Amino acid sequence: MNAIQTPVMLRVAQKKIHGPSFASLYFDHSLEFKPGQFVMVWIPGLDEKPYTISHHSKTGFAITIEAKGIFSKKAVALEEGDLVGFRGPFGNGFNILSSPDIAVVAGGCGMAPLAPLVEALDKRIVFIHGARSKDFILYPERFDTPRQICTDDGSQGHKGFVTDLLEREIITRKKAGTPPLKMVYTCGPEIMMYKIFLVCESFDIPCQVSLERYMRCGFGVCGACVCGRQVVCKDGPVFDSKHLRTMEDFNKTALLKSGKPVQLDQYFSWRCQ
Amino acid sequence: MNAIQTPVMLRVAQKKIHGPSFASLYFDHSLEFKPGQFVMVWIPGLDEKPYTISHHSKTGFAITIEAKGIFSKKAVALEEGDLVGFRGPFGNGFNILSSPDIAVVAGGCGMAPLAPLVEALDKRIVFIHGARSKDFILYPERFDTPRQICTDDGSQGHKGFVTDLLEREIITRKKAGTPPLKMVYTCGPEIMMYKIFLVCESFDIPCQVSLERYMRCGFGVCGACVCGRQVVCKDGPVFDSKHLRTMEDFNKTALLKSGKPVQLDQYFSWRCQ
Amino acid sequence: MTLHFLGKTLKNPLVLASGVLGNNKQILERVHENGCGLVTMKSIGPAPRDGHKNPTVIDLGCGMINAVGLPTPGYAHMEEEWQALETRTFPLNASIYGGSVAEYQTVAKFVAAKHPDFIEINISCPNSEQHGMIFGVSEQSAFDVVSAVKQVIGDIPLIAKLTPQAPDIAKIAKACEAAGSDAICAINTAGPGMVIDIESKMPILAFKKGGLSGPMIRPIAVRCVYDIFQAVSIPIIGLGGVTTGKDAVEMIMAGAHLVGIGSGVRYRGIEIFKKVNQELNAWLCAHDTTLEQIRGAAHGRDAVKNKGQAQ
Amino acid sequence: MTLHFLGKTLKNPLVLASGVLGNNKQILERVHENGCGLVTMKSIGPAPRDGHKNPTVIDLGCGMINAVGLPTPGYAHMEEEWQALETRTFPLNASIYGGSVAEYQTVAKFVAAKHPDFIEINISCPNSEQHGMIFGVSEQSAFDVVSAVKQVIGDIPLIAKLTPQAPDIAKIAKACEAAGSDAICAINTAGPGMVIDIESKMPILAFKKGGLSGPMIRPIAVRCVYDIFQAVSIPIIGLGGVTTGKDAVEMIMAGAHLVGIGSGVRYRGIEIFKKVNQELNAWLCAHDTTLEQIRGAAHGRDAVKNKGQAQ
Ligand SMILES: Cc1cc2nc3c(=O)[nH]c(=O)nc-3n(C[C@H](O)[C@H](O)[C@H](O)COP(=O)(O)OP(=O)(O)OC[C@H]3O[C@@H](n4cnc5c(N)ncnc54)[C@H](O)[C@@H]3O)c2cc1C
Ligand SMILES: Cc1cc2nc3c(=O)[nH]c(=O)nc-3n(C[C@H](O)[C@H](O)[C@H](O)COP(=O)(O)OP(=O)(O)OC[C@H]3O[C@@H](n4cnc5c(N)ncnc54)[C@H](O)[C@@H]3O)c2cc1C
Ligand SMILES: Cc1cc2nc3c(=O)[nH]c(=O)nc-3n(C[C@H](O)[C@H](O)[C@H](O)COP(=O)(O)O)c2cc1C
Ligand SMILES: Cc1cc2nc3c(=O)[nH]c(=O)nc-3n(C[C@H](O)[C@H](O)[C@H](O)COP(=O)(O)O)c2cc1C
Ligand code: FES
Ligand code: FES
Repeated sequence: MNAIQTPVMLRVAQKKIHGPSFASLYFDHSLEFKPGQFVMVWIPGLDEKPYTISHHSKTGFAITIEAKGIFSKKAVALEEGDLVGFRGPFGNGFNILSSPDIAVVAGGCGMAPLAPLVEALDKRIVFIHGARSKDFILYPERFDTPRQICTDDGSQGHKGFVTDLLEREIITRKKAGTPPLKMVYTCGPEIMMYKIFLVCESFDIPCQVSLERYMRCGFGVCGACVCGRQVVCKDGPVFDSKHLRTMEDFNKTALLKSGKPVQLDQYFSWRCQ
Repeated sequence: MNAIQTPVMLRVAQKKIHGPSFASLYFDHSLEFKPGQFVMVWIPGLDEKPYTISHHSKTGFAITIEAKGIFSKKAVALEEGDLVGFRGPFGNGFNILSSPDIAVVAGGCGMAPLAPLVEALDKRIVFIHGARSKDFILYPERFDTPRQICTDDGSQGHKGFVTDLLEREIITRKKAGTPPLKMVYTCGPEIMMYKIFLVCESFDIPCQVSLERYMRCGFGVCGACVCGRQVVCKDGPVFDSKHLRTMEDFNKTALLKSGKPVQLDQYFSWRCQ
Repeated sequence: MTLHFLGKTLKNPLVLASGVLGNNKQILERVHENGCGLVTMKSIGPAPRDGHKNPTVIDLGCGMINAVGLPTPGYAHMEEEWQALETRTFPLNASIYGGSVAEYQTVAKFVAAKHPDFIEINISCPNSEQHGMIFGVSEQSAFDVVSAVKQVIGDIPLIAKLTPQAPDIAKIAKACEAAGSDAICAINTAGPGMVIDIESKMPILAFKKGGLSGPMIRPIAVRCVYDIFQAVSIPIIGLGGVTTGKDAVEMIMAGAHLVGIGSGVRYRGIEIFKKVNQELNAWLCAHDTTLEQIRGAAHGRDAVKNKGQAQ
Repeated sequence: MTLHFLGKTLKNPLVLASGVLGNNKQILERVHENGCGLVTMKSIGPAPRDGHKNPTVIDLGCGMINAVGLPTPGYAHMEEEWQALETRTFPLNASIYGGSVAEYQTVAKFVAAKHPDFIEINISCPNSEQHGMIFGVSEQSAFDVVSAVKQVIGDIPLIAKLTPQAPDIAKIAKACEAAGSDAICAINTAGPGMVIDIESKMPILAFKKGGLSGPMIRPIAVRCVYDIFQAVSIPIIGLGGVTTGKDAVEMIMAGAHLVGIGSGVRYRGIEIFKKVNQELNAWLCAHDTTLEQIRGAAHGRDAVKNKGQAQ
């Protein structure tokens, strides 16, 4: 347990704005880290929320935030030099396979946990990224690994869903007799991840998804983040097919702050009020 | 700080009775240890007192107790299999010199801390042991190092004091032109140690003595054991000439359990009431 | 290690503390499967409540501080959960709270109709009728709330959960016993405490103050259980800082019938229940003794024997 | 870092806690030389007392538990010590206790005639007039003892040392202030706690229960200082679990004027005072700020500004 337990306060070393609603905040602090792990980000006087580590080096790290509600809007409005508190990293991270026969499928801000993963994987993997439109495509210049883009409005790449591209890839491989995908990693809206999971199941391909739930402690005690039998902050946030198959609440319910389980659409609409 | 903090309970593995009033209790437990260090010995329901480690090996240790008051009488009456609690080892221990030109001077039960020291020193040292009478000579068979004995009643060895033997040794060396003593280690009644200290001072020989004061914590917090500016349990129990010179209370006063400073004779008589 | 507690059979003496993981049936079931004899739900309150903003729970290394703020869907808004729990295969302790005696009663009556195996009342909450004073620090308040709840829960055994902030916890326990409580659970979090971040100059918890739990409060919990054991005849769930089998033995020697674990989940995972059971059994075995024989042993043999009569 | 405290000059804001090493002039002097601004004597009582049998002080790793039992030669049997202290070259805080208001008064009057720089009254002792209840848990008892002592000590500043066992420590502090206390020292040990040795089935402390101190009680101490700061205008000695310069900063931000250290001596030696001073200064320097500027900072800027008037 090398994670930070009482918040360590760090100053924003650099801020990069991505398109209309994303920003990355960089911090000069070395963290032990596995792609997929998250930190609890504290803005004193406001609140504390979980964010994935989206960039990681020996000397620093960054988080990437999509401005949605009160907290995230305040977070993207932080300036260089502002103090932010961190606990973590928490959670299990992705189980990393070294093979070119892998797909990474990102939806919107779901790119954040996947970016350090892509950098850790073989350069020949299949890398799919979907977004609302061209402006919302995170890290356009970041990767050596080529990326297939799709947008809801067709403003860049394929017009349509990431699942289309993933299915096409799987079928193409089947037809060509090239090795099938050994793993699909995905993060994005839960409905998207669920569809990816179904596609993978139908083709017998294992997948790993990164879930999001309301969190308090971040270390598996308070129960705020439970999803069925799983404790998202501790057992997850990354879960593999084996777990997903038994998680009744996956793509169905999530607990509100009060502990009340609600349908996912209600959970997300309520949160972003 | 590898010392045991909350008492570890050990069973008496073996008990050896020495003469009319001493017993050694052996325990099968490995302790980190420097000769001169002590442990706090707890007899549940009775009390807890400091005792020097008198035997030490990789797998076990022993303490040697002189039956005096309530606690020590109960301690020497313990049987094999009885449970005793230990905290420690505490204190600084002797600063060990490797040279044959060293004297070790033990008085009575003061042999206890010196025995493991003698075993760690050169076999050619000068080793002097004084006791009331023949029966009170601790560990008659224990040492490879030859020992000069003196008794108060002359029942064995020289009739008289250890200081006589020490002075004789120092003067003999002077006359013979052999190397002078580099260090005198001593433990016994405080008046004896004080006299040894004076002898050493007059011949410019450094010495180390092991003091005894009433103790509570054993680790330098409660202040029960202070002797002038020194905290006996933490800075001592072994003190060298440099410290002894500035310790006004050496051979003068000690604190009672209440914290009241009294003359040493009063301290000891009150204790052994 | 099966044992009986207030007429129910438990597979072992370990209890999941309220507020730790007890948020839905599936996770309660998992905790039970992982070796916990009795699982407690997160405290259920009279009305929906979000609890405090984060940070709410911080690990301090030798324990943690929390001010979660009693989030609850509200007793009347948990229909699906109650339905799911009907088919449970494990004993269930339902923890409840309120801001007034009437609220405790309302929640307790409703919850009793859902047939939990036990009802635990968390009396560490501010008593709105007495200007925010905590129910559990006054004998009268404790007596009032326990008797009121007892009236409306039929034959479901009642457990009163006490706070170490009481000036004399043994007196509160006696008041609860007199009011009809079937058991005592001790202790809730200690303190309260505060941790300040010196860079931002702000208390770290959004609520500023929070309750202390975990290893650092074990001496307080053991003392409370010890005091309560001398004061009452009803059984005690000893809770506070337990993380090992030896800690459980200590709690039992202080007088506990059952041993609760909350923060320990942080330090040894959900498997802590399995591990503590193993360690506890190994210890009993090595010492050729039983739970019954060591219960209250720290009070001396006679104290234990005379306990019943001494009241 | 010289500063003024109740009309006296201290070389820095660190205070040696009562009961830690304060047994004679020479050791007090050594603590002062090692960087302590104000040294406190071990609490002096009305009559000679041996205190409890051992074990009396046990290190639990993240703090310690003690039941030393207030040993004292008795105020009237310390003539040599008083004489020695007359020629002291360091500021001295004399801690006293009693079992009744009259006893406090008797001890205080006698001690005042020995001219310590401050008199600290330890009101965490059982009040014999009120059936063993602790003076410091009742506003009335606290008021009574402080006023009585204040009457007999002339112009020697009075410090009331409070216990965290008070249900509302801020109220006790207010009562002390109203009674004429010149400062508050918070906190005495927390709990009480108990640690049982499971092999012998005995509480480890001979007195069975003991007070908790050291790092594990820091959150409680910080909370108490925070609460007291909001309730009173007199300065506070913040004490409990401090072992580093950052801990001292935290205490000062909670509202402390001076910062006490007791158990910390266990963890970093007598040199802890030097070290904490260095760390505190380094922190202030790195943050380009002063003690005055950070005092009470955790209450927010306005809270500190309005403090005086708000009473
Ligand atoms: C493991 C993990 C990793 C994440 N990584 C990222 C990331 O890399 N980038 C990113 O942008 N986001 C990430 N998130 C989401 C992030 O934590 C926030 O939820 C998101 O930024 C929106 O927060 P908000 O407060 O701005 O908006 P909202 O969620 O709309 O918040 C509005 C209000 O609703 C409350 N609220 C929020 N959630 C709940 C809830 N479940 N129940 C009850 N009340 C609620 C809040 O207290 C707030 O006052 C991650 C979440 C998790 C769990
Ligand atoms: C560092 C150190 C090492 C020691 N090593 C050994 C050793 O190896 N072997 C050995 O035999 N002894 C050793 N002693 C002495 C030992 O700790 C006991 O003091 C000794 O055994 C006598 O204890 P007693 O309780 O039997 O008798 P007494 O000391 O006569 O005790 C009688 C009563 O007086 C009380 N009392 C004792 N001392 C004081 C005091 N200073 N003030 C007030 N009340 C007091 C006790 O509580 C007891 O109830 C050592 C002492 C120290 C400090
Ligand atoms: C995060 C957290 C939430 C808690 N919530 C509740 C609660 O809702 N009701 C309750 O009675 N106790 C609650 N408690 C207190 C625990 O049940 C338990 O009494 C306390 O933590 C001491 O046990 P421990 O040291 O094993 O954690 C909570 C404790 C923690 C750490
Ligand atoms: C061994 C010991 C003895 C103590 N004796 C006294 C005492 O005589 N009078 C008093 O007011 N406080 C006494 N205290 C309490 C301390 O002064 C202090 O308030 C408490 O330990 C918290 O501070 P700390 O965490 O820095 O130790 C004692 C504490 C310890 C550990
Ligand atoms: S956030 Fe507390 S258990 Fe997951
Ligand atoms: S015995 Fe406590 S300071 Fe030495």
